[in-house]
Amino acid sequence: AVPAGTPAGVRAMPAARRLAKEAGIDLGKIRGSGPGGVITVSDVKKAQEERQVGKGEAR
Amino acid sequence: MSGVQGYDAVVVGSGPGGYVAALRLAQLGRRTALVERDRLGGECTNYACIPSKALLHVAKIIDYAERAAKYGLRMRVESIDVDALRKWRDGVVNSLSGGIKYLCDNYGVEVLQGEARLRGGREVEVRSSGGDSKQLRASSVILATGSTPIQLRGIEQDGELVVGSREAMQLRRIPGRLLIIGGGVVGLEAATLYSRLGSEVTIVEMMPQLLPGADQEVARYIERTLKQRGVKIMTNSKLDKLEKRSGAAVATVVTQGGSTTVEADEVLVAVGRRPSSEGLALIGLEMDERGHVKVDAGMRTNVPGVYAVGDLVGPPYLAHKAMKQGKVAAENVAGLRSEFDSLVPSVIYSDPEIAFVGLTEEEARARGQVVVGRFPLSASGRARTMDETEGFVKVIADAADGRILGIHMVGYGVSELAAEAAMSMEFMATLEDVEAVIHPHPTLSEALMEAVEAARKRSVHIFQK
Amino acid sequence: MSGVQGYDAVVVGSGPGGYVAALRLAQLGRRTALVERDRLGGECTNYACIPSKALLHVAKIIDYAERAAKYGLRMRVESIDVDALRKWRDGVVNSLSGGIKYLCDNYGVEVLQGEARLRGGREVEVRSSGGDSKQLRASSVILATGSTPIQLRGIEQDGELVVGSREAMQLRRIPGRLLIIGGGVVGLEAATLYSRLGSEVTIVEMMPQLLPGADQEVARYIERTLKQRGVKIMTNSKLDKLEKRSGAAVATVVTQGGSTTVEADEVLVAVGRRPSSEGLALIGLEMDERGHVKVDAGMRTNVPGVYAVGDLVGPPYLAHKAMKQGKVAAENVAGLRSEFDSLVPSVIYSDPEIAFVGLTEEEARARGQVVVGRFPLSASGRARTMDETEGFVKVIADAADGRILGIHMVGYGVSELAAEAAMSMEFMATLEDVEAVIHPHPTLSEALMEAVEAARKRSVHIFQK
Ligand SMILES: Cc1cc2nc3c(=O)[nH]c(=O)nc-3n(C[C@H](O)[C@H](O)[C@H](O)COP(=O)(O)OP(=O)(O)OC[C@H]3O[C@@H](n4cnc5c(N)ncnc54)[C@H](O)[C@@H]3O)c2cc1C
Ligand SMILES: Cc1cc2nc3c(=O)[nH]c(=O)nc-3n(C[C@H](O)[C@H](O)[C@H](O)COP(=O)(O)OP(=O)(O)OC[C@H]3O[C@@H](n4cnc5c(N)ncnc54)[C@H](O)[C@@H]3O)c2cc1C
Repeated sequence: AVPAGTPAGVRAMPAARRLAKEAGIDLGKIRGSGPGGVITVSDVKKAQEERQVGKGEAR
Repeated sequence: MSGVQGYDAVVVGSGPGGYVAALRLAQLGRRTALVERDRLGGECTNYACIPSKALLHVAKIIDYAERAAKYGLRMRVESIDVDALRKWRDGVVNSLSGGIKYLCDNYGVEVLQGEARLRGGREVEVRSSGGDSKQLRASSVILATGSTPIQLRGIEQDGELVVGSREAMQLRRIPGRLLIIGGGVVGLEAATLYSRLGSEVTIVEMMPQLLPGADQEVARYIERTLKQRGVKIMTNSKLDKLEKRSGAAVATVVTQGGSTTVEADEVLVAVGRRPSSEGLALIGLEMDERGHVKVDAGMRTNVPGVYAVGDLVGPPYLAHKAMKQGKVAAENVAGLRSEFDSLVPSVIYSDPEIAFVGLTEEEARARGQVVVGRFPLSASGRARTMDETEGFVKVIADAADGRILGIHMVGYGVSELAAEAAMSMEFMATLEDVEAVIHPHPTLSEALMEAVEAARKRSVHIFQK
Repeated sequence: MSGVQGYDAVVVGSGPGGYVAALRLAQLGRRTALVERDRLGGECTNYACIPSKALLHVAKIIDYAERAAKYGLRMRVESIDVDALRKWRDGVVNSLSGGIKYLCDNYGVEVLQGEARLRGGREVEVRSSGGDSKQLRASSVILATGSTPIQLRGIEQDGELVVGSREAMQLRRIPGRLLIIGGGVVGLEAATLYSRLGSEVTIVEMMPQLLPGADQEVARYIERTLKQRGVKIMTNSKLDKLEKRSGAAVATVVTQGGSTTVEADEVLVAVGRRPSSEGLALIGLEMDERGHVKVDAGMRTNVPGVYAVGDLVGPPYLAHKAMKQGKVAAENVAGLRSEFDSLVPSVIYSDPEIAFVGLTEEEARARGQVVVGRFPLSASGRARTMDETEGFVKVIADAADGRILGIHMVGYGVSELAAEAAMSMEFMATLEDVEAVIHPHPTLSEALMEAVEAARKRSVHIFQK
């Protein structure tokens, strides 16, 4: 059923939940751009890119 | 003349825009008056949305009956008692108009019967049919005066031989031959209704397609289907002249090929509507060139304290758009922050029905790379069990990120799928998001999911290479 | 005996779980065999979902006809030709079963007719009715053997006087008096169907409510409605004894008050189903105490390479759940990552229909503070235009953050609202989110929006203090 595994209070679309789970991204740390702050898959993709950029800079 | 009465808000016009605004205002504790010169509920409840759907429902029952032999039901429509049908129709309309009165009474909205005239920003004069008049003063005024049918130049509507949508939906009689000028929503619903009731129907449409502005594939599909059912359709055609000859109308129609005459026992003029905004310029309201009152996202006009909603402020001319705008205006009047920024789905109760939301395929392709998924209702189990296999669902999405851009449907029952389509877009859903939603079996709604899967080349219920 | 044939995957059972798994496998380029001992499409297409809905559609047409006088349609159902009805029903079933064959052929799924037996993890023996057998070997096996009806101890089903759901949905005849044991989904659909066809129907249910497990308010509503339509309903009641006396059945039913006898010309036993998992323990599959094969979210059993989906793995016993699980299993077999984690909406085609998703009001209240919004269909304009005003939509949300926890509906057409309800929950919507979606007017789907507004005490179409 829905949000097993989604942190309490976090709302995310199905595709966003799947991608976050696969990429090991914590939905609780993403700000959603969908209605009422729902996290969309593009929000997760953006977080994924930022994380990669962040890693690059750290190196 | 009685003294000036003060209100927090006065709403002019009790159609879906106005009555909803007034009720929401009362819910928010505002002292509210609702002024209506005709019947509570406006065009929609009394002459348009509701009576048309009631009559179309009965027309559909005739269709079921006519096909029932196929299922082993020996049944016959012996006759149609137009008086009884009209009486039932009236009952439905009256109960809903009465329901609005009940809600106004209970929520404490004061209903004033009469013609409202704005005198300066927030003063409203109400003149009853009896001739006496009242002066109202309010902190805010919401205008919801709706729209009226466009008349064709040089064609007199006598309400008998040449009629408008109101008369058509009153069902005064079933004409032998009905000529419909205009292949928009009203024309298609009237064609569906009267052809079912036994009229020979001809539609004349000026543009190259029915439902100008709608997705072309949808428009072509409904054109073909109506033709198969015996409705004559002339697109790229224009009514040139209308003569009365011994009780019948003789129309001269100019087509691409030349000019033809069409004889009819009734002519329905359904060429569109225009805003009921006469006199509003007097108080300094800004309007567009077609007479729509200009508003911002909060439904505010340029005159402080004056709001406008519904058909009056522009297309789409749809009741649910008017209702939403009525709520937004009321909330802003009451000091809440509210904006009208939702997608407006369209629903047309032809048979098969039509429903859509978002961009057409043409519009979407003009903007960028898209993927398109189609699912025919002939492949739907639910459609088969109801012997209603005409039509399809089409989903258009952004090729790059899968965001849904538009959903277009033709078919039995698709009116009830429009809310889900609108919800998916309101949530900015991607194809994958919708695919994740389990759609119950067997339902027509599965076709929406299958079209979404088809756009990803993975519908299992149609063969895709 | 022919030689061993190798596949990427062998799917056992061609119901919604199995055929969908096989087609998805083929779409993903896997060499796939689908084994079926009976008809393609499984229980659902051939004996359950599809024939029941086809018959119920025709039953609904009878209802329309019987009420049509009210709308001025003089129409009569002169007779029901059961042979013709059955023939049409067969046509619908055959076309859909044939459609699955078409899809298998085109996608390249090899359909093998016969009884499959697992011999060790990934070896499958297929024995045709003719007696010859084939050996298959596959990297992966998907089990989708479905379920079979539970028989009542000591009650012999002769297929004539005492029947199961298959016979009931075959419509061999219209019994004068039909006794239905079990007030679940199958019982309610059969009661709706046969009472419309003219049978006198009695339902005996052991539990205190119909549809055990469903929201109590919904269960009570459908009980009351069916009773008003003349269906006799005995809850808290148990069939104790069934005797045959001169062609009729005499049932002794133990109720709370004591014991009664019910006479019937046909008895339908619809007391639930159990997984078709005989013999699977032999290959070491773990099962629960009721015989369901245990699976993880990827539909993997404890035996490597063996997957299971559908009724076989546990409730809810619903076709769309089986289909989704079939896709998930197929995707995992093909090396994609896929999980079954969606909400499963329920749909029941009684009249009025029932649809729900998420927590019942009782379940939700047991977990925390909730708000509940209800909207009666008598206040729906669309319902009025169709003269179908029975029922309601109920929305349950978290009182703290407005998250929707459950949606329960009874009423005409609510089956088509279930997908939107499921979508709202799958998208983790709050009341406010759903309210922002414009629902077209006039549709039944508006009732869902109004119930959402009612939960926030701001539906304008009902009076709320
Ligand atoms: C045949 C037909 C079928 C339709 N079917 C549908 C449908 O199925 N779904 C849908 O969404 N839309 C439908 N529409 C469109 C829908 O009717 C309109 O969009 C809707 O009525 C607009 O609502 P409104 O509140 O803006 O104004 P209206 O409903 O037009 O109401 C305006 C009201 O204001 C009153 N008024 C005007 N001026 C004054 C004044 N000076 N003083 C006092 N009162 C005044 C009028 O008497 C009227 O009652 C249909 C239209 C037609 C013609
Ligand atoms: C009267 C009735 C009405 C219903 N209506 C609905 C409805 O409207 N909506 C809904 O969602 N659900 C409905 N259901 C439930 C639905 O039918 C089941 O949930 C669904 O069929 C389960 O699908 P499945 O793939 O698990 O198995 P099934 O459909 O049961 O298919 C299993 C198949 O496997 C075959 N099989 C089994 N063992 C072997 C073997 N050893 N070798 C070869 N083949 C084998 C069987 O012959 C069968 O064809 C209804 C059920 C009934 C009884």
